[in-house]
Amino acid sequence: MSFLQDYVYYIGAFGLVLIGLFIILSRRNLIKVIIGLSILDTGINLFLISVGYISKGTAPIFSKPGLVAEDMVDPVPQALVLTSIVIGVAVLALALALAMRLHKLHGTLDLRKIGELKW
Amino acid sequence: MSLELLMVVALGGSLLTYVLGRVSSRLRNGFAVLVSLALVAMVASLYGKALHVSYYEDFLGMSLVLRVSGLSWLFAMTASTLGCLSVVFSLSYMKGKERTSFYYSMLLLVNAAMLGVVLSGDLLSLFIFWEIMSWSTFLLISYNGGPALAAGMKYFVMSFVGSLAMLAGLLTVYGSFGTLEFGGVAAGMLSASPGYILAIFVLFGVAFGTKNAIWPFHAWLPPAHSEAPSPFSAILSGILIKMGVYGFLLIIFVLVGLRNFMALGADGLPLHTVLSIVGAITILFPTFMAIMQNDAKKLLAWSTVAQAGYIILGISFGTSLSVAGGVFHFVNHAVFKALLFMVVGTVEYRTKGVRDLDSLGGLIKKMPLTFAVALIGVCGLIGVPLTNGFVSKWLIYKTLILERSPFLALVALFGTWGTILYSYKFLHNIFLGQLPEKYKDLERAPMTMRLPMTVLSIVVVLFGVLPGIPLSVINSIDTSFGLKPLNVTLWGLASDTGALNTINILAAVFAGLLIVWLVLKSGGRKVSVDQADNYAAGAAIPKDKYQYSVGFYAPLTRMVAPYLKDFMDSFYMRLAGWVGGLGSGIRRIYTGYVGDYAMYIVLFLAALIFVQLTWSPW
Amino acid sequence: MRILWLVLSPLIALAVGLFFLGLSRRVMARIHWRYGPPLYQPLIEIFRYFTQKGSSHGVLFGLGIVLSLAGSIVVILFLPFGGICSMSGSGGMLVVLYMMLLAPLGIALSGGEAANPNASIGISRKLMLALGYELPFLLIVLAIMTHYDTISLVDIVSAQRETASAFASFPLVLSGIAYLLILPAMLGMRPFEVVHAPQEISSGPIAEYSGPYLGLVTIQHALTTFIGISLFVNLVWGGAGNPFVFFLKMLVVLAFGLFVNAAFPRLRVEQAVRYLWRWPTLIAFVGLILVVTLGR
Amino acid sequence: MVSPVLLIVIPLGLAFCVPLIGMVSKRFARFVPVVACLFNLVVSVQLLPAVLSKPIVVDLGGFGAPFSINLFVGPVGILFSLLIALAGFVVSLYALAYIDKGPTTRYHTLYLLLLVGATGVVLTGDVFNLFVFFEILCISSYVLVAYRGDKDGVESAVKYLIQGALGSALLLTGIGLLYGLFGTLNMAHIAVQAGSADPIPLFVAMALIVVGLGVEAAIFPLNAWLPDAHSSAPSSISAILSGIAIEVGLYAVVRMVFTVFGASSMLSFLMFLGVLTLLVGELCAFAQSNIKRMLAYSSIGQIGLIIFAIAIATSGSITGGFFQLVSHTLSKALLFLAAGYMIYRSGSMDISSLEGMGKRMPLTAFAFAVGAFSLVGLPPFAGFPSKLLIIRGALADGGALLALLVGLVLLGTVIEGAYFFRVIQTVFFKKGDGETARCEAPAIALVSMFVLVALIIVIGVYPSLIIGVLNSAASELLVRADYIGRVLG
Repeated sequence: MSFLQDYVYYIGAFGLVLIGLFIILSRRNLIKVIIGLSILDTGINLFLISVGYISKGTAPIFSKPGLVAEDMVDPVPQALVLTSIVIGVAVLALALALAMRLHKLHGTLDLRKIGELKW
Repeated sequence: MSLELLMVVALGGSLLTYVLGRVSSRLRNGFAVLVSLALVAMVASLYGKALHVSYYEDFLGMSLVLRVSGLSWLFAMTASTLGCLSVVFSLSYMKGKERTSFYYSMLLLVNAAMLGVVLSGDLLSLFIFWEIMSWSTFLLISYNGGPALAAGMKYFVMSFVGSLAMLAGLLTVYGSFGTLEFGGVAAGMLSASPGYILAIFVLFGVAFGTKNAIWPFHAWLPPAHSEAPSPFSAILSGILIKMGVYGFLLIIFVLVGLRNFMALGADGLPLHTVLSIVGAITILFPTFMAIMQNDAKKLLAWSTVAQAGYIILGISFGTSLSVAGGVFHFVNHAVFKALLFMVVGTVEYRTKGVRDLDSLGGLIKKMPLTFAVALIGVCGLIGVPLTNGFVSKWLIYKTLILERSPFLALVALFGTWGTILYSYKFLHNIFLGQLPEKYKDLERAPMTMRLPMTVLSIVVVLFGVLPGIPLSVINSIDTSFGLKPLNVTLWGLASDTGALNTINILAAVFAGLLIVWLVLKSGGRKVSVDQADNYAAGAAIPKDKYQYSVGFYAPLTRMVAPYLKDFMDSFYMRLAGWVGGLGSGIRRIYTGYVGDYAMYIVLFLAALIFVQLTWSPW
Repeated sequence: MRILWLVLSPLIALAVGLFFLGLSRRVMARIHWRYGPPLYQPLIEIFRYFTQKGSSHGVLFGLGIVLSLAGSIVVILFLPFGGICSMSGSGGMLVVLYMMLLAPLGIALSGGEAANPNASIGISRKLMLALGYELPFLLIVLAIMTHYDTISLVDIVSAQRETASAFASFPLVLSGIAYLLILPAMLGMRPFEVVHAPQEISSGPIAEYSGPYLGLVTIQHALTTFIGISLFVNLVWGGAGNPFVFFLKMLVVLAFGLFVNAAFPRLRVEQAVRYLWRWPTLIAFVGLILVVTLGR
Repeated sequence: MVSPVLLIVIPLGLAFCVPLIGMVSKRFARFVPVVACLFNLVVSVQLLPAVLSKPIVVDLGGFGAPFSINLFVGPVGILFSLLIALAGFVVSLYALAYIDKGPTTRYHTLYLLLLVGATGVVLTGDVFNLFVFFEILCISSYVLVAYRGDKDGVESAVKYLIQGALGSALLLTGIGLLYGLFGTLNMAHIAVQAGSADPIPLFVAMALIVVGLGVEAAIFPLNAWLPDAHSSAPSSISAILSGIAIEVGLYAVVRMVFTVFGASSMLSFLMFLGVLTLLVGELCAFAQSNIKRMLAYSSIGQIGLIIFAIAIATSGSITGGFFQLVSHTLSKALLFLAAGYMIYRSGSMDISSLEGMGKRMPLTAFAFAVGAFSLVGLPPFAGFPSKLLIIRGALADGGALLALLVGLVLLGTVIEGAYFFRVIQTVFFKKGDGETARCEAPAIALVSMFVLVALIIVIGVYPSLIIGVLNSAASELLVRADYIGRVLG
């Protein structure tokens, strides 16, 4: 059980990444693919967080007395995740905007049918 | 006279010609002629000198050198002279055509690049000028558009393959010897292993062979020569492809050294034998191809391939006689083939672009001088005694017999008979027979066309009667290669292995001519009659139909055509098709469906990790 | 002495050639059960031609035939005629091979200028036929030159006279046989008469000649016959020590040619070339290979 | 001395000024990228001598490495930032005339952001920072590809975005793994510890990062977005994408493999991959009838060549690879710029529609020819010394395998020559149908093209002008310890 406890975040992250990848690879609807990308991003963010997470750790604030550095959660991944979330949102927004445009121009969101550019 | 100045004049002249063409076409024409004349003078003044200057100290760590030797002087002289004559010839030929400034500037650039190739003192300069020569030639071949485009493409691709092989070769040389100067390379080659030398020779041989259009690499030449503008065809056939000959001479005698060269190859089949067999194939097959042609320039183009075979055959034996024969044949071929291409150019110019051998005829009545020079050129090509071609071919035959190669001699001599067939077809179908009605009012060639042709035809005869003049220059080249000097006299050769004396032949022929002419004179009255006043078994002569030129050698064609497949050419074309097909096939992986693309990414990653986990190669 | 021979040898050749022409007409007539013209008929005809008017088709028309005849004369100077050779040291067999080009080339140029398709057809046939017999001929010549290791005709003759004629020595006998097979083609006799084919293309290359021009053509014909036969005698039959024996040998060769001429019908040019490139070439080729392999 | 930080900060600031200026005057806003690029160019040139003598390391935030984000301005960085500034400058000049319709202000903002991202990637010494700049680069290029808002543009932008996002996700995962392994994001710090790490996770991290970056670097088979995006984008953007964006991706891959992971065992694989990329790119380009797709595939081929050269990992070949990179940036930018106006005038991207352009727009066509000649590697243009160096480097060690690969590379070059010369024939020697009126590109666009033409010829004739920078760049890549020492002190 302790295995699961230790690695539950990683398993979750891995699962999310796999789900995201599966959606991207198997769905042909653009919106679903974007959702897949989003899930993939979430999985990765979770992974980043869990890299720095210590079970029952505390916030890394030194001004509070009585806390030792070993119990603190690593703050760097959290900063990373913040940035990554921002970037993810930007990409997501852009993707959705493009999806709207695409739908207007092609009349469909089926990626298999949007294949004029090839070879 | 410094070599840098010469190259600056040559390259700068080409550039300035274009600029001046923007100002005034007359100014440009004058300037182009002036530059090419200046180049002739400058090259001529280099005679007998041995200069060696490093003009670019550090090009990526290699120094670039110009030098002049006897060999390079001969080639430079031929190149600049032909260049000059061709520019003069172009003056009327190109009148009224579009993009003339571009044409002249490229013509001069090709000229400059050729001078650069032969005056280079290291392999890198040689390569640089070689490439400049290649692409400027490509532009000129493509100049006419239409079928010329395919011809240009074929030329470029084959020539590019050749030059890349050369690049690989020269960089290998650099890798092993650390220098590209001829002297240093030659010194390094002395101690190199035979396998290494063979590899280098093959790499360079592909480049030189492609340029020289020897047999398996000949495919580009016929279309390129026939589609290029005629004055440029003259350069192309006369001197440009001979850069390959220069290359072979350079690598055999200067870089590798004759003794090393003769020792190359397997025991039973030495490399020089392979080379001479290739030369023989290059004589035989294109000769028959030339007989089949109906396009005047294509005929001459195939003939060029065949003559290149003679040159290679001469060089490959590596005796003083054979090398003299090969080099002399290069000079001669440059002269008479340029002359013949100019003849076609003149005909083309006057008949508004007709060079189909089936639809011309009788032009001797309208262009007697053009016919006369064509006749002289053809005689040189066949090698009729008292023209230059005879002497060089005699030297080659003599070698083949002395070296006991009767089969090669057979090919060479038989090739000469083939030459007669196509040469006569060339003369007959253009100049002899009935003059078609539509050419009744044809004018004779303009002055600027007659001048270069006359000069060249004089050279054909001069070198045929006094072969000692060029042979003494060639003899000094022979000597510089370390070969035994020939005993050259003004009239030919006075050697212990069989003499050649043109003065005897000259005297005999003149006496014969005189006697026969007197006999003819003594006969009855001669009246000139019109071409329509002919024997037609009593029937009226049908206009424009009393001519036999279509299918001139039809029976022979029927016989040999089934066996005469240019399978190398079709192989190259099929290869090009395959590459195109491969490209069209490979690009199908870009299916247009983004899911596939994502799959590629994921699969690639998975494969990387899988391979590492299973075999851990990294 | 040499000058004398220089002048005399063309005259001798002319005389012999004309005699051969007359003789062959006579012999052919007899084979046909006709009476035939007198032996000196060609001479009479030449004189007649030279007094008649000739029509010219241009400068080259005359020049070509002059060139052709001059070429033949020069070749004769290089040919040994029973121990007499006026120009032995100026290039040997190679020059002869080359000079032999001039005669057909001159006729071809002149005939082409005549603007008569019959002439053009004849020339085209002549050139193709020449390409046909030149292949075995070159094989033969090369075999002989390789065997005796010289390119000088005089040396070839003397070498044969010292040992045995080519016909009697082993590897060269094949060359000799091949030469015999192509000899009618080289002489332009039936079955290789398609070049002139009077009934078909009005004598081909010479269709347009008249007057003095025709006279020159006839002389040229005589000389060509002489050259063809004497070359054969010199190359494979050992030549001769004196002109008389040489003449007799030539006579025998001519008789052979006439026999073939009378016995065979005319071949089309394709058939002719095919024949020439088959058996004679094969035999000559085997001959050359034997010479090369055994010779060393 | 100016701080290298300005190279990123000033254009970034100016990028956000563009909309503000655009509110005042749209015409004025056009000049902002020109100014910004000129500034970067000047600063980079100024920094050059100092950097060559000693790389500059800037610690941001006051802490020393490895705790702070740092910029590492070595020869490689300065070389790239120079290239970016130069290409950016030329293309922004061109865009003054070329970008005349649509939301131009946004174009210029995004254009500057793209360049900032590129500069940031090449200057940063921090893995995550690299990721951020990389995202700036990618996102702005997604948008710019769709700039025209037409069918092709949007379609390719979407495809580009999906693949790019997937790549970024992999990259980020890899970075996370690295952090998990080493607890640091500083490249030099990672590099120090890379040798002692558990090989399996390390390899997975490297694979993730290389594949993630490889998408942008257009390594086969990760490059499917490239032909679509490069051909549908406005030509000025195609020029930047081909000339800068993929090179920056390539830089990132190379930096990771050489400096961060020091994975010399991967190099032979990369070499094969390079040759494969080269052949696939050239073969596909050979079969194209669309000029911009052809150029795009040719970029793939060139990238393959550069990867091949750098993966040989001798100082000569890396120098050659960088030289090829320079010449490719110049030539390919020139080709896209010239093709841009030819397409604009003829109204079609079909190669056959360029017939007669040699007469209608002689100067543009000339510029195109120079670009093509240089790319094929003919003297006296910049492509020649680069090909010479690469092949010299490859043949120097004399191995049979390398000789074989060189043969394949040369084969690719032949194919490249064939299709480029086919276009040149079409442009100059095919008789166009009817239309013969002169319609030369605008003066400012011509100026931008001829700046490139001049550079190509000058570098082709005097390669020693840049060879010094390239040599020290090569040694920066090769001598890993030097890099580590400079950053960690």
